Amino acid sequence: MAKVEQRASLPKSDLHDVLREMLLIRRFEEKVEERFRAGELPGFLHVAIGQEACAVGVCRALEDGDVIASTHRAHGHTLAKGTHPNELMAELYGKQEGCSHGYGGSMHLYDVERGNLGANAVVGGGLPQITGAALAFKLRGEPRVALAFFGDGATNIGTFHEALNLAQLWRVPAVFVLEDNKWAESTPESQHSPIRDLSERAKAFGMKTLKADGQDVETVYKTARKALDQARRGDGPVFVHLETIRFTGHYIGDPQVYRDRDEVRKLRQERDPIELLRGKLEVSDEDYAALDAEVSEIVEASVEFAKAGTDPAPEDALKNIYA
Amino acid sequence: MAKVEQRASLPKSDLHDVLREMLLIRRFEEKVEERFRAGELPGFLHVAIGQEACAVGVCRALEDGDVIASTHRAHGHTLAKGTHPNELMAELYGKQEGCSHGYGGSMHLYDVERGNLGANAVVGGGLPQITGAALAFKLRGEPRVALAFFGDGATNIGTFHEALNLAQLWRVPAVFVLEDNKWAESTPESQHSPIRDLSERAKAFGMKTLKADGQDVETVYKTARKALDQARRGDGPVFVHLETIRFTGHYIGDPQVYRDRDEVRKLRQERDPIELLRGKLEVSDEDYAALDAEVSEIVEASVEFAKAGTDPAPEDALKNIYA
Amino acid sequence: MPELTYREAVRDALARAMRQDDDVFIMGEDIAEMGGSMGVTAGMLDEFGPERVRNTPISEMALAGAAIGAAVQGMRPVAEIMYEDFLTLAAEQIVNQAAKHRYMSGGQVTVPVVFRTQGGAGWSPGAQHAQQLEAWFVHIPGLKVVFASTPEDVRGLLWSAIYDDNPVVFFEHRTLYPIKGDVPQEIEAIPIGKARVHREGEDVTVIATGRLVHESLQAAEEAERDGISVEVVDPRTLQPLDEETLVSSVKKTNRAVVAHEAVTRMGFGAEVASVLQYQAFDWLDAPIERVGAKFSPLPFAPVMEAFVVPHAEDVLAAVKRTVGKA
Amino acid sequence: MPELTYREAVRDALARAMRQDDDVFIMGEDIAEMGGSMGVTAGMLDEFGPERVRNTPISEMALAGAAIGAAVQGMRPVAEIMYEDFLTLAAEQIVNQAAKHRYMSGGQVTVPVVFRTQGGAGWSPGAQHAQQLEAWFVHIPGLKVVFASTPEDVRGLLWSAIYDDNPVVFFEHRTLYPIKGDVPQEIEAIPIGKARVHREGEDVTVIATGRLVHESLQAAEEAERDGISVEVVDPRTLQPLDEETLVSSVKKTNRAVVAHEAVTRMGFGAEVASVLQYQAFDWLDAPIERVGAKFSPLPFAPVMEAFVVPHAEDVLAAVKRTVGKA
Ligand SMILES: Cc1ncc(C[n+]2csc(CCOP(=O)(O)OP(=O)(O)O)c2C)c(N)n1
Ligand SMILES: Cc1ncc(C[n+]2csc(CCOP(=O)(O)OP(=O)(O)O)c2C)c(N)n1
Ligand SMILES: [Mg+2]
Ligand SMILES: [Mg+2]
Repeated sequence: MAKVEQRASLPKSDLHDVLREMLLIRRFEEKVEERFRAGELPGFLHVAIGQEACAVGVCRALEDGDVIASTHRAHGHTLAKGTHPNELMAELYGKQEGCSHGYGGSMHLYDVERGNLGANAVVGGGLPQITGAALAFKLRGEPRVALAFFGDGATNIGTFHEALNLAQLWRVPAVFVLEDNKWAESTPESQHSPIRDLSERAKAFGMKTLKADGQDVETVYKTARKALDQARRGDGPVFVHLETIRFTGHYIGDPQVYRDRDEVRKLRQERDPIELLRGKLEVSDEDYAALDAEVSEIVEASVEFAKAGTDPAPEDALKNIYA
Repeated sequence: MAKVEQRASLPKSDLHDVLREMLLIRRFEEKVEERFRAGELPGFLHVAIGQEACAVGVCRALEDGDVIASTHRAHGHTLAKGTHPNELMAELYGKQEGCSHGYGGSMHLYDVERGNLGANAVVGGGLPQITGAALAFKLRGEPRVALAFFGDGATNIGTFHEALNLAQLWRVPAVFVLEDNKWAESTPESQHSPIRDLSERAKAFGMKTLKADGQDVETVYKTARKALDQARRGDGPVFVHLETIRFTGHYIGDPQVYRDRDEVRKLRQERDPIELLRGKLEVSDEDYAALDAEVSEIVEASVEFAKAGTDPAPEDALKNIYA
Repeated sequence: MPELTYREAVRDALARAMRQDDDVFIMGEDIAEMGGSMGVTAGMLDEFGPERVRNTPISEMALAGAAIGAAVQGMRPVAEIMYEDFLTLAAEQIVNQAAKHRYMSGGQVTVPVVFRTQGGAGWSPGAQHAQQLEAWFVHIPGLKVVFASTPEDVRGLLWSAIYDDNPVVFFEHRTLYPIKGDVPQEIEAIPIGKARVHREGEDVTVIATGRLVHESLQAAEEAERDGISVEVVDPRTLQPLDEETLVSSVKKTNRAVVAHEAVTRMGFGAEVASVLQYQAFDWLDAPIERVGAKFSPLPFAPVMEAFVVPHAEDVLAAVKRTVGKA
Repeated sequence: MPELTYREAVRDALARAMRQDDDVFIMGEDIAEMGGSMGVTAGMLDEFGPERVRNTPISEMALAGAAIGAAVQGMRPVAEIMYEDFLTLAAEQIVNQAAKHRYMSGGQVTVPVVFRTQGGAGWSPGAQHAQQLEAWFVHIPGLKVVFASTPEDVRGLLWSAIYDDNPVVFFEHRTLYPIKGDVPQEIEAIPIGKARVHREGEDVTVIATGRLVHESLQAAEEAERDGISVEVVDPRTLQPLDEETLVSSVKKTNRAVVAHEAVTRMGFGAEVASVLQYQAFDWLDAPIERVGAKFSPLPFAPVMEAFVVPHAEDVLAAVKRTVGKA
């Protein structure tokens, strides 16, 4: 997951790397589902299968020093921002070696060294803090950008509106990335928003908006780059609207009684971001199998790593409460 | 303050009544300022001098059974919605005869019988409740509308966005009236909103918006009527954007160090809603003086009434906590 | 006597009220097709339709406020806040609006709204999905606060809450949803403000709420083996508080333990202990013990989580301390 | 020793920190040109400019969150919430975010933010502008909570709060702004977690916060005329709590009164009483008295308002009860 050089679009060699990264996330998420079902993983888990291009395309576009805030659906963002699968898996197993040292869990993944300020289990909770981080960058004259991920459901909560308003008013270097998968848990967009184009909500603050197909990682990358450039230049925050698809349930185990299975199947066949890129790159079956084997091994190794990790001592619970 | 018949615009005879009502509010507010400065009124007081046309124009357009929620700047709304000046003044003096029986005060004026669900001292606090009242009307199939007043400052708080979103999503019979006086306390609109046309914030929810000159009471009336008609018809909520002017400080006693005095003086000269209507109706100086004397007497009497009112017993504080 | 789970008991109260009364409706995030994140309202959409089983967008403030607004118009809405942690988002409406309208209007307004919510540790949800915040609402005059621990209680108390003319914050505990218990054939209102003595005893009174009621009953059994006779009382409603039952129990046993899952510091147990030391001062033979979560956010890793929140053994240890057998 | 008002003392701490440290800045509604609704930040815009004295829109949630976000990046923001009542709007960010980031990240994140706020009755603001909500935040691990009662304390404690690496909720009381007191020439940090003994006494300990410190000192003088010697202690920081000072005072006097303006039920006094009865059980000669607001929202009419909140006479009456002279 090396950082690419800064440019407006990705060369083909990088795209192979991108494919690998997306596949790694996919296999990681599938493994998480499997291990959860096997009863090995505690807590509440949300995978981002189908949304890999958003995480990878956006995070590739970031520069060192940029920071992100993530959501309850955080594994992809976390891997894409550079956390090693071992550390992520270890966290899901509640181990000291985890990226939050066992204190956080799936909904609270942090990796501050790599600019991941934390996943947030409160919908919208991270947004004003991204405004604030960007404010700090602006006050100190640092050429850094703060970026928040969030879902379509999050555009209904007051926090979202307040955070965007403040960011635009103060013209801080922030980017707000909507991963619009058209669902908030079981609630379809038509039941949670009276408008069909959620970009309108950012325009209401005069914020520049960019829209992109969230299944096309190249487009995502280019769009994010553009947004980050504007923000970094000091031209104010940008709202990036990515249309994407949640291929699975809201949480692992969700029976999805509310959703048309055929439609999901069809979307999976036609709009899989990994398959789309693979087709574009014309990766042979053989090469793909080799890639798959490679990332699957990394994922498998992460499980081994996690299982061999150290359980915190019970009393460790009383550490890290205060600085 | 008799209710007019339902029609799209006001006949001249009604306009005289409207003038009288606006002047009554003006004199009432001036009296409140005077009595506050004399040390007679406890608490925290905000007058609406300059904004009389908004209160009167909108409330005239309401029908029996409609309900309103007001703000910290509530005297005008309360009078326009039919509360007798005596009851309002008595409340400001903390008397049992007051419209909230001495429990509420200036920022918590209620008159439920007349459809006033209460002033609210929390900016934005009343808005979701208006959505909820309108929902009740819709669920019960009643041809009633719920209407919220609020200021430009209130359009920044999450509550506002959540309440409008819900109202539009559910297409409830609600009307949201923005009294845009361009100030939130000492903060000019340019310092609290990145956009210049606050209607955009309602459009972001797909809500129908109507804009009007809030100093022209006829226009206000017609606009409110239109909004109420649409809401009552079941065509969903409407956002009414009234541009208005706060002629005084934010609160009584505000030295307004942040504001250009000459500009205020000019606005007062040119844009006084009462003077504008008086000019339009060509009221002679004599008639105007008579009108003024009449309303001033009512206001004076309200002070007498209030002062002669009954102080609650201390232990009354423990009543009305639970039903 | 039919047997219901705690989950079914909640649903039964909601459904019966909705059947008998058009003014009652429910609203919340994902309560319709999905039946709520805990499955409490499963099936209700089919029976009552989307107007009365209203999915809301993610906007806790507006959904709480809309429920209040509808209640003021005479409806009896039951609004679900998916996790107690999100009460922090609706607090303004509950605390400044629902609790105070009646008062500020000098008695003109009635606000018959229920805010149902749930929380609780024991399944590693992490720090933002399992707080126990009931104490906050006990501090707010104008609200009633209920926290039921059994299927019978949760059904009868929810019924009372729905028909109460005041705003009620109604706490459920996630780990209790599957527990079973007998309930009367016909629904019976359980009065708000009456504690329940779950078990009589002579030596120590344990006053417990929510999950800790069950932990305390278990601790009581274990204590009995050591010859300690424990009375277990569940206040059930935290506001109003049935001080009389609590105090008279302690006057009998002369010792008290207060147990809840919430953080001990400034938790509901502090209020109970303060009331008891005041009203039963001369009867107390030992300091009142408080059992609650340690002073920490909830950690994710199961071993740490289990360490932070209290269990039967913590109640037992406290019981033993009060009788000097620690 | 210069004399400052409580208001000036707050301003002095802010201004000195901003002069010495570029990372410190203040934000809040109307804090710039207007100097805040209580005039606390008057004149600061001129000295520090609008980037560091930031007016915000009316959006308590975002302003709290933005302060947190900037703090995580190493700034030391002081965010003003105009009235405590509006903490209900920022509660999510303070409680779920600021308080828990460090913990949930396993120690990676530091959140050196201060939330200044004020409230208090005595001027008929009505029910939504004078609540005292400090107890809520004492219940939340990860936060520190300060409530200072004198110019010297408020300055030294605010200084400590600004330089503390944890989120601090800092309560001021509206009616204290004009009171005057001596402060050291050079600013001295007052450690968070140390109570202050305002007055030594032998018969009863009164533990008071905020405005009630002054009422209690007055009550103590009146009690003295009746031959009752009262010790008055101000914890000053409610979280962490200096239990040692409180407990050792009560072990000396054998009687305790806890006094604050907040509603008694579930107020901070409940926690103090619980700690005292536990740690000083064998020393207590009388039940611990709690003095606080009656169980009611704040009414508007001055006579009712005065009835609801406690005054020196209420403290005095409680003191007398503890010594059996009621
Ligand atoms: C404030 C808040 N309310 C409710 C929830 C419960 N919840 C968790 S995820 C979710 C849906 C979020 O939808 P969206 O923002 O579209 O993200 P997605 O799950 O689609 O990635 C809800 C309601 C929450 N975590 N926070
Ligand atoms: C949530 C909240 N934050 C802050 C305040 C303090 N406050 C009272 S009025 C006001 C300004 C309101 O501005 P606007 O909405 O434009 O109404 P106007 O005063 O102009 O009528 C503020 C900040 C409040 N009452 N509620
Ligand atoms: Mg979504
Ligand atoms: Mg305004």
